[in-house]
Amino acid sequence: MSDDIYREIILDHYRNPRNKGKMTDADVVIHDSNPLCGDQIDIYLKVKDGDIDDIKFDGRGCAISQASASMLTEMILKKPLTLAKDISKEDILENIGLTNLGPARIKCALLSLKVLKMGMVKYYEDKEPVTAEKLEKDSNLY
Amino acid sequence: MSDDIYREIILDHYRNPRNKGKMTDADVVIHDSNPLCGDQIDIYLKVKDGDIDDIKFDGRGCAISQASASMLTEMILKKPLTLAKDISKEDILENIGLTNLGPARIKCALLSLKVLKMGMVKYYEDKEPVTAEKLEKDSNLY
Amino acid sequence: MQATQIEVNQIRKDFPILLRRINGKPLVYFDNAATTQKPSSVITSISEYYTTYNANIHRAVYQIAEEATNAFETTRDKVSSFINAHSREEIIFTRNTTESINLVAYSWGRKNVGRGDTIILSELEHHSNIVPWQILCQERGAQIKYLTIDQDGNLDLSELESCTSNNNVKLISLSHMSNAIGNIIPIKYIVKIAHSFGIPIFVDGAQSVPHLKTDVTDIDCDFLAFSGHKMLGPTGVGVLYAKKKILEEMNPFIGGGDMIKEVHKYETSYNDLPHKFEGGTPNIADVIGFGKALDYLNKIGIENIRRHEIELTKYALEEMSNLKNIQLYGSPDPYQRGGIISFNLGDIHPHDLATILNEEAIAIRSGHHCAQVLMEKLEVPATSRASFYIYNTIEEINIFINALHKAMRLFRL
Amino acid sequence: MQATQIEVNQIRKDFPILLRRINGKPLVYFDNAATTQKPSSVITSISEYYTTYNANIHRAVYQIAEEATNAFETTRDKVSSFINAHSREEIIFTRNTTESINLVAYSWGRKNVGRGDTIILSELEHHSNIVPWQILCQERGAQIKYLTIDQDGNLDLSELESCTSNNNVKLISLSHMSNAIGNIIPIKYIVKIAHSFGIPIFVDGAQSVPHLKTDVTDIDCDFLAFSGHKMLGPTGVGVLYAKKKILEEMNPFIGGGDMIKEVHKYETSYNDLPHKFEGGTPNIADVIGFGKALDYLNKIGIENIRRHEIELTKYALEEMSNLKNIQLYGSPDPYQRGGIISFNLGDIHPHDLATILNEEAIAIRSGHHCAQVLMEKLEVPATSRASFYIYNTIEEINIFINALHKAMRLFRL
Ligand SMILES: Cc1ncc(COP(=O)(O)O)c(C=O)c1O
Ligand SMILES: Cc1ncc(COP(=O)(O)O)c(C=O)c1O
Repeated sequence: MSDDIYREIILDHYRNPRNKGKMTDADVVIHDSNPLCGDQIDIYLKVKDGDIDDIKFDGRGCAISQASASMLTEMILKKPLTLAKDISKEDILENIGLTNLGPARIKCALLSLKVLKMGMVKYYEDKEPVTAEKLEKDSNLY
Repeated sequence: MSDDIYREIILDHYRNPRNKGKMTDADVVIHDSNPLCGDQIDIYLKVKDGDIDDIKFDGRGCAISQASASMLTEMILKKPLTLAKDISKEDILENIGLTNLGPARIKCALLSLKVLKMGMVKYYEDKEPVTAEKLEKDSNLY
Repeated sequence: MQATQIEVNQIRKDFPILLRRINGKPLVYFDNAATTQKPSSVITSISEYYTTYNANIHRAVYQIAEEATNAFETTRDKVSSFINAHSREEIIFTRNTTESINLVAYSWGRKNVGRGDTIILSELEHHSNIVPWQILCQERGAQIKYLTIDQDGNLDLSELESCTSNNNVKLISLSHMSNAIGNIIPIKYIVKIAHSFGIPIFVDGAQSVPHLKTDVTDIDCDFLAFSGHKMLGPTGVGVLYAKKKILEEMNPFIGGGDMIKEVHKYETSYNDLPHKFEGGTPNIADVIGFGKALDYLNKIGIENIRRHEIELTKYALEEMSNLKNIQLYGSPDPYQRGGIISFNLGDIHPHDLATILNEEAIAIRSGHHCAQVLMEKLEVPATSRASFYIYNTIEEINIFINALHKAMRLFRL
Repeated sequence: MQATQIEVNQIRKDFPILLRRINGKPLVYFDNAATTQKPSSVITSISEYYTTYNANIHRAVYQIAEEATNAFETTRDKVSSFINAHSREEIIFTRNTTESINLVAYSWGRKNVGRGDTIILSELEHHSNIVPWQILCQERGAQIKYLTIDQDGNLDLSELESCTSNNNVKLISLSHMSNAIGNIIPIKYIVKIAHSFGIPIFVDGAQSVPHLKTDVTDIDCDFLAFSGHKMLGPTGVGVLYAKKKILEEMNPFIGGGDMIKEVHKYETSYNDLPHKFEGGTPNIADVIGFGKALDYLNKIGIENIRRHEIELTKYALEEMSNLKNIQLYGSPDPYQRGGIISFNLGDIHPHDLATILNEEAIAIRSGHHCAQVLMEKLEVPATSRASFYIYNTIEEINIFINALHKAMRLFRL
């Protein structure tokens, strides 16, 4: 099974993460950590006309959390920020090709998505009150 | 076995306790309770030339604790106060005729002895510092 | 026989301790208000944990740790639905009711209670619902006020409004069912009044949750505490329920591993609910065992348990009231009380009575039942107490009544 | 073979979980610093309690309650002699090490630590020995000072005198053995220095008491905390040892049943030691089980356990240091450390390593080990940790080394 998990693509994103680093002029910066294992992710967002114009992530953690963050940034760049709320756990796990992770490791895979969703909420709360059009109430928000 | 415990003499001391009541001019008054069952005993002592000139007990509790207190007062009245430290658990249990009490009920039987011993210590500490002659260090003190 | 009636004989087979004999006689266990016995499913779940998947939880990725974490957290879900909480995050595991109350006295109390403030209790309370508030009030220069009770142990509700309308009242904390005399208080009504004055309410559910359907959403209490060991669960597990908003605003209580998000030398951020209040390695095995106890209770049905207890209590009260010299405490109405009967028999001291009953293999409690304030009110130093649960029977009550007759003979009553 | 040597194969038969298979392979349990496995005698004693004499303790006179009280209090005697305390009154049962530390931070700390005061910790501490003091210091306007460590994780003792000679130091609290890297500190020496300045010392013995002979009379520490679950005992039992004089002067912590002498409406007197600090129904079954764990440890002999662990640690360190890309933390001297090996393997993140090892049925811990201050110092976010106990073998270490090779292959190292 671990041959399954640690496929070439995961190791590649782990060792050569896309969109990794800090951003000095971000519109939103969000930090969160997984208290259970210590993984940390910062996400920086630059938003233009509701789209993610630029995204960077920074942080540390296992191959799964880092590769998953790296892949997530690729997936969302230049897309509407509100798309974040529509991305499901399953989307992420499928995207990184890991559908049979145990509950502890699933948290690693999903940390960056959680941070991105927090970032979306923060962006709209900072800029303007959350309106129904911009952000439908979605139980899937976190 | 309870036929054994609740013999006539115990019931007699329980219902007609000797030396029960308060004393207004006592030299020492000591109170203690058994936190585990709520039994309470006060002992009042009048001491003359080192002897217990008068003793009263007051309190509430089971037949065993009350009968045992009543018998103890009879046993010690007019005797030297320091005798208290020489009375052992076994003396009490034999005196009241109960040698096979369980650990919880033993505490009932011994509460008055504990209070008497505390009274002795208090008397000598109040009157004059405890000296080796008056009160040899005795591990059996409580 | 109703379809929903309890099959006591079937149930008794699930409790191995009922095979125990004392002085050659089968154990009659009537001390259920102190702690209940445990069904095999609970006992086995603990052995099973230790023999197949014992591991420290939450922070490990290997398989048995995931199994343990999963089993542990499943109990939280079960507790949450047992009391109909809004969310699993509102369920905090403690050691017992006592710790749950102290947690709130320390964390919520230190933040919200100050000089001149008042906390309202009642004369029915267990020491665990008095002492933590005394300590808090002493520290803060606040005070306690007691709602009084009448002859039958019922709360004087006429005092309630005048008490609570006082601006300084910061909390009302009441036991839903008295462990000493069994009286049940009209908690929903009291919550309503309290909330109409904006006062939060803490429910000590140690006796009620095991025996009465308890729905925190319906009752709308702000806090609820109870103990697993009084409802078929292992010793060492308590629960604190509190509304999420309140828990979020509370400071942590026990600091240490597992309740943190990030620790730095000079500052620390705390974990999300419920973990923020669960520092250190929890009582993993027993929390898992407690989950099995809840399964068992759900299977029997809490309403059926209540019905069974009312039946036992009715019968026992009838039989006991025929005894010469008996003094019965608490409400005479079996529907107004739990399966707890407190009494005194002539001048036989409760400890002596318990000793005599023990020879008949009957386990009852004697003493102040950790309710000395109530004992003072009733003007007795102690009472004897028989308390029932799902495995008790009418036949056992007959054995008990016979033993009371024996005690009267021994004491020449 | 020495007469005193540990018969591991014999011992392994006493631990039923070692028959567990994961992915078809026998479990290799190397997470003993988190919690240990339990021998059958401990597991059985818990079932036995629930199936034959389960009852609430201390306040009942019937037989099974006396049996339970007796068994519970016997464990206190066993703990007292296990650590060579002066008296059983110095042994307080808590849930775990974390609660023991918090008890002191609340009860002793609130009384003795004020504005401008200092508490000394070290960079090696577990979060449970940091967070309670941070909370205390924040509340009181006091501060924490950390003794620093060197490359190998050894305390810089040269700082000790200058730190402690400061008038404002109210307490030193140190872990005798680091749970994250295994280093053992010279606790007796430190106690001597601390006492020469009149400063009391708290020893976090969570890791040391299970593995090193611990004699509180000899060490002369003022407080000692440890957890039963890390020394073959059930979860849910911790110990606080403190000198009697100190305990007597401390205010109670958890208020409620059992810790009182008399409760009145507005004032309360507290019970004698140790009960003053044990409010509410304790974790009876598990305290009894913990007594069996101590019996087991005594039978094996703590010195033999230590010898066995040194042997395993020596072998593992040798084998591991041959691995390409390995980074080992802590003292290189197996006599200066416990059976805890913390490491990193190339750029494989510890969680990934633990996942890979889990497929070989090897349970190791990965992460910050509740020691983020230490991780910051070591400049790593996380490490992998293998930790040993009496039932581990050289063969298991070989399996572990092979699995490390497999991980390197998977990560193309
Ligand atoms: C050194 C040290 N201190 C404290 C603790 C906390 O122990 P517990 O989780 O049993 O409270 C641990 C256990 O991880 C430890 O290793
Ligand atoms: C009403 C009530 N409150 C609190 C408690 C304390 O419960 P525990 O000892 O489990 O903390 C009890 C149990 O005796 C009780 O009956």
